[in-house]
Amino acid sequence: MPVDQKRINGPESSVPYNIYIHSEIKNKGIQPDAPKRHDGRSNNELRNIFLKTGIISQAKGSAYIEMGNTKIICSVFDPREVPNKTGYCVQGELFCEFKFAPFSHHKRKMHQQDAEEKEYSLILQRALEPAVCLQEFPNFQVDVYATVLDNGGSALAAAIMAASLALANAGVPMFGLVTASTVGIYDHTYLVDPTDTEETFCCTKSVPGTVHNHGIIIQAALPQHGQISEMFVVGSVDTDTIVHSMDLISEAHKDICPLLEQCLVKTVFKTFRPNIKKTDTK
Amino acid sequence: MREVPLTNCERNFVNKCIEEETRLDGRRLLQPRPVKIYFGSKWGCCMVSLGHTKAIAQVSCDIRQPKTFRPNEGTIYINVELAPLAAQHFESGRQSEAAILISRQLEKCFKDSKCVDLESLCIVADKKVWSLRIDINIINHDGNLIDCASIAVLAALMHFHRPDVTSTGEEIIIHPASEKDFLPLTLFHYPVCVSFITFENGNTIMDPTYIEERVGVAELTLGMNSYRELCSLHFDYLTKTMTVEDVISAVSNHAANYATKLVQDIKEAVAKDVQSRYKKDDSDTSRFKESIQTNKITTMISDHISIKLQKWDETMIEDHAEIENNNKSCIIKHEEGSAELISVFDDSINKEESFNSTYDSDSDNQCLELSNPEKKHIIIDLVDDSD
Amino acid sequence: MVEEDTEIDCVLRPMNCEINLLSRSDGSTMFMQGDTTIVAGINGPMEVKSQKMAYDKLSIEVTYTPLTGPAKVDDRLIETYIRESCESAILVSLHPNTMICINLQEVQDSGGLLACAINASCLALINSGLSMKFTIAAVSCMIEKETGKIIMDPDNTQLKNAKAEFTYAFDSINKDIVCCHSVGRFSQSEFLASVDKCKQVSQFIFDFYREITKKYANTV
Amino acid sequence: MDLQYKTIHPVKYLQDHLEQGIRPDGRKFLSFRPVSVNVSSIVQADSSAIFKLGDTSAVCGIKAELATPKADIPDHGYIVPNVELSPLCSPKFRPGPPSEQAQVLSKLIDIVLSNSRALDLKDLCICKNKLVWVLYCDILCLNYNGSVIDACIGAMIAALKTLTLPEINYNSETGVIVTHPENRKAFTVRTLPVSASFAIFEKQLLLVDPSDDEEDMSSTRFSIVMDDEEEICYIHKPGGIPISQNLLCKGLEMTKVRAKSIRSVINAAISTLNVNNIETNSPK
Repeated sequence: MPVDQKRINGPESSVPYNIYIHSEIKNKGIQPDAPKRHDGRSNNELRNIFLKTGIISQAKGSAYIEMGNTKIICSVFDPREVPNKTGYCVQGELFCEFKFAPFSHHKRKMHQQDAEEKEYSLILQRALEPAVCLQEFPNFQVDVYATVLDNGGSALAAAIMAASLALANAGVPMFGLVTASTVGIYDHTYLVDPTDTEETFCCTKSVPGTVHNHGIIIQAALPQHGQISEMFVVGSVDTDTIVHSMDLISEAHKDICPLLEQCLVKTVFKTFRPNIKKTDTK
Repeated sequence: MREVPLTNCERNFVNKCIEEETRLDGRRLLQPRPVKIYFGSKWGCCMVSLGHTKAIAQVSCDIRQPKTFRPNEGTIYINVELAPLAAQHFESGRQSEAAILISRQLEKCFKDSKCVDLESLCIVADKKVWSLRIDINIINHDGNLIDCASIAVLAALMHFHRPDVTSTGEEIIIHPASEKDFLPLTLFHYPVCVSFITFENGNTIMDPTYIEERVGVAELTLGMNSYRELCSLHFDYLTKTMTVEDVISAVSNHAANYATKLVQDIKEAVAKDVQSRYKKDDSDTSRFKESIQTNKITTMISDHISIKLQKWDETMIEDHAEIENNNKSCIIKHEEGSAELISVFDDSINKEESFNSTYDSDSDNQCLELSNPEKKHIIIDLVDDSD
Repeated sequence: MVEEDTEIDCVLRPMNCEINLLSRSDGSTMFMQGDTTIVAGINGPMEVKSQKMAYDKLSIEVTYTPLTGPAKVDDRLIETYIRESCESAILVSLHPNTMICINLQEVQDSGGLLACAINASCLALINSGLSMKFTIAAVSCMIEKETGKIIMDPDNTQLKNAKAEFTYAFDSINKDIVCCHSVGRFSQSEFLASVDKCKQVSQFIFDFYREITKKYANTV
Repeated sequence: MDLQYKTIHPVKYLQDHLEQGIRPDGRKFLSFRPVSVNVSSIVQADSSAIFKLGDTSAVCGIKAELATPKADIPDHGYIVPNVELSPLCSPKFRPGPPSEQAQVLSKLIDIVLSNSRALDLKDLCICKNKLVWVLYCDILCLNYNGSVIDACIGAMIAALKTLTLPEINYNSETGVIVTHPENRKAFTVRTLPVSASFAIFEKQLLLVDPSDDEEDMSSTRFSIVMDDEEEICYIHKPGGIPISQNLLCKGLEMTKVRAKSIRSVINAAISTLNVNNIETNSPK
């Protein structure tokens, strides 16, 4: 690999220390039959969600989301002309960039976008596009940047929600809000909103022949219209499982959507009555 | 910036000159420009000028792991840099096609012809070998970059001395110059490149200048060593319209003679500089300073300047201690490993604003508390709730 | 640190230069301070790429090429210093919508490279005939580790026992500080003392500029 | 009305404010923005810190890895600071390789680290010639609103100060490496360098802690980095209009006061964390 001349470089190769941890000390993954999950949730439970808009003053719109340990920051900028484009385009474009911060992952991420991040960028774009009134800004593109500061699982779903909030915060015309959620499947266990360890467990730990169903389903939807905007499946799952997990996900969407709405309402209140909270700030 | 196109006037003029067997700078067709070599104070650094074309070469070395298929050989890497300094149409940053072409030709000439004894660069087989890196920077482009670069590479390689190492099984010790004298590289033979350009009328010239390179229709570069052996050959039609008669046989003899003479000159120059270094004699070497001619109107040579400075007087500085320190501030600690510094102004308006912008109260948060409704969230800006 | 006598002797390394040595640049110089050598070339004012265009002033592009190895992050810092320093000296509003390129090549480094690079680019600018508000002269100095003495224009061997190293550039009119770069830790009084000394020394570099320009301007 | 004026005539907007002796964000010329520091909030990083300077915010995460040392300095570890000015933080930046500005910023941070000698690279040595720590300090700017270097240095120093490294056993005979993740040892940071930025306008008007707009329209800028003992670690003035020595002195005095308060904020943030950790860790 050629050396990146635009950064300060360390040694040619280095290894994370985690690989030398004694295997007995490493936690033994997930017991599928246990009544409670590692963090004390039941299988259908979502983690706490914290949302905040307007966190980046330099951006047109921005949002910050926290789901358990997952922390994502997202910003949206003014529409600008699509670069290197000849001819008129009736619809505007969304440009999405999804990035893991180098320190956000169990294993250090490289600075350049890797294949996974590029794929996620594309999914993010496809999940958001149906919700944005693209015909409102022909020949222009809106840039959406999402950065994962800390990956505690379900990062893509969280990024989709943060991005949709940021778009709304930026005043980009939209048909509705986009919510997204993740289900991890292992055999007959459905883990809603999995953490990163659960995600890796669902993706990799399958002994051939013993378990048929394992994988992750991410679904983005416009719950206000009852529409699905993007669906992303990894692993091998049969159709019944998909149907069942769809039910789970739509339940989750119903829970999440009011939160996004509330958050936006708060933002609006704050804009018009900025003095309202002065009394209760100490 | 794009290269300025050549005018028809210039083209016709150059073509006509060549037809009449004269050249713009008054040379004969097969006469090269004068070569000057200056060495720097470090080993393996030299500046070569071939007429107005100027190049700087520097050889450096470090210890690396060898390639797996050649475990007992050192490595050579040749890098040619065509910066905008040489000519404005070169771009900095990425390697242009021209730079790749030159470095490939040099690689053929020096690396593939095995002129450097790579086995002597091995320290511990399969573990540690010397890796040579030759950087060639062109500083002025007046045609025939390849010849100039090859002279610079050869001179730099002959001049270069590497530190001595001792291997004690596991560890290796690199000796600084004060402990053990540096060692020169072993060269098996001494190749240089000689270039020719053929014109529309069939005349071939040696050592073309920039304008001649642009008018010519075919170029030929021969890598020759002092034993009249061919190390590399590059032939290219610059325009697709002409067929050129057999130039190679016509000029190769001349090239070989010139190469022998050139290598002899380089050897002498290197030997002179190296000898004077061994004698620790600074008077008679072609250092960079020597490239500046004393009598020219555009040059200036000065000697050490001795200066008497006024003593620095501490009282000169006005006392700035009276900087008004009225920005009182207080530190607020929050539970989750965070703290804030907030200025307390006398001005009440400012106070409210500053509070509002930095501190958002808990009422901003919306928490979906399915699992643990009792848990209280204290969230300040970006705060974690991990533990 | 403060010595008893009112005058302190110091020695600058010999400055040598050749201007107009490159045939392909509009202004060029090879500048040596002791063994530290820089070749600088100026091209322009000329057409500018659209993304870098400034409608109200001349834009300046600096390329610095190190002697060995590929371009690194370090070189970008030198480029920034030179670009911003030269921008203050050149009358940028005289040439709107155009750019100049300042190209620098390190030839040899034996201490005080940044100062040498700034001086070389200033001399090349003078040679290129661009209108300037003032000229700039950069001076480097160091503080010796044991004695705390300030040594002007140190070379590599002296720098080995340096506690701190400074590079300052001054303008020719008020002798105010144009740019400032430091290496190592030092106290405030050491800093002020070094500024003061370098300020006095800068006059000799301005004199050198004047000498060389006088020499060839007579025949032009 | 205010906003339109600003968009149409940004230079005059700022000048009008400055003539009235106040800055567009309501600060006086010599007042700094409020600071907030948060440490160890990122779970996946070995240590992390978020540093906010008014709107400007930077997050630094440190990942520690193992590598073999360089042959010429076999007992030195590596520290690799990199600043990312991603397009997320300001419309000024575009996706792609780091801009020149980001490269310069990374280099400045690197210089400050080595100048201040805040950490001894020998502390990162596990086994001479064989195994050392590499600290990848990645600093991500989240909101680019001026004086970013101050925020970056603040975030990095706070992160380094809270860094703990697991115990590593290296068997030099067999070359076997074993990590003990439960025994984490704190890493010594010898000093806390703090940076302060200044902008100068015409007629030698000094503004401290400039915002992005102020930086853009200023005639020159400089930054001063100072450590615990009030020794100067770095003075960075890349160019711009010449300024008198007196202004630099004024900057130095201001930095002294500022550095003290920022150090106490960082220490305060860390102190709250430690108390918290002990409380939460003891039941486990």
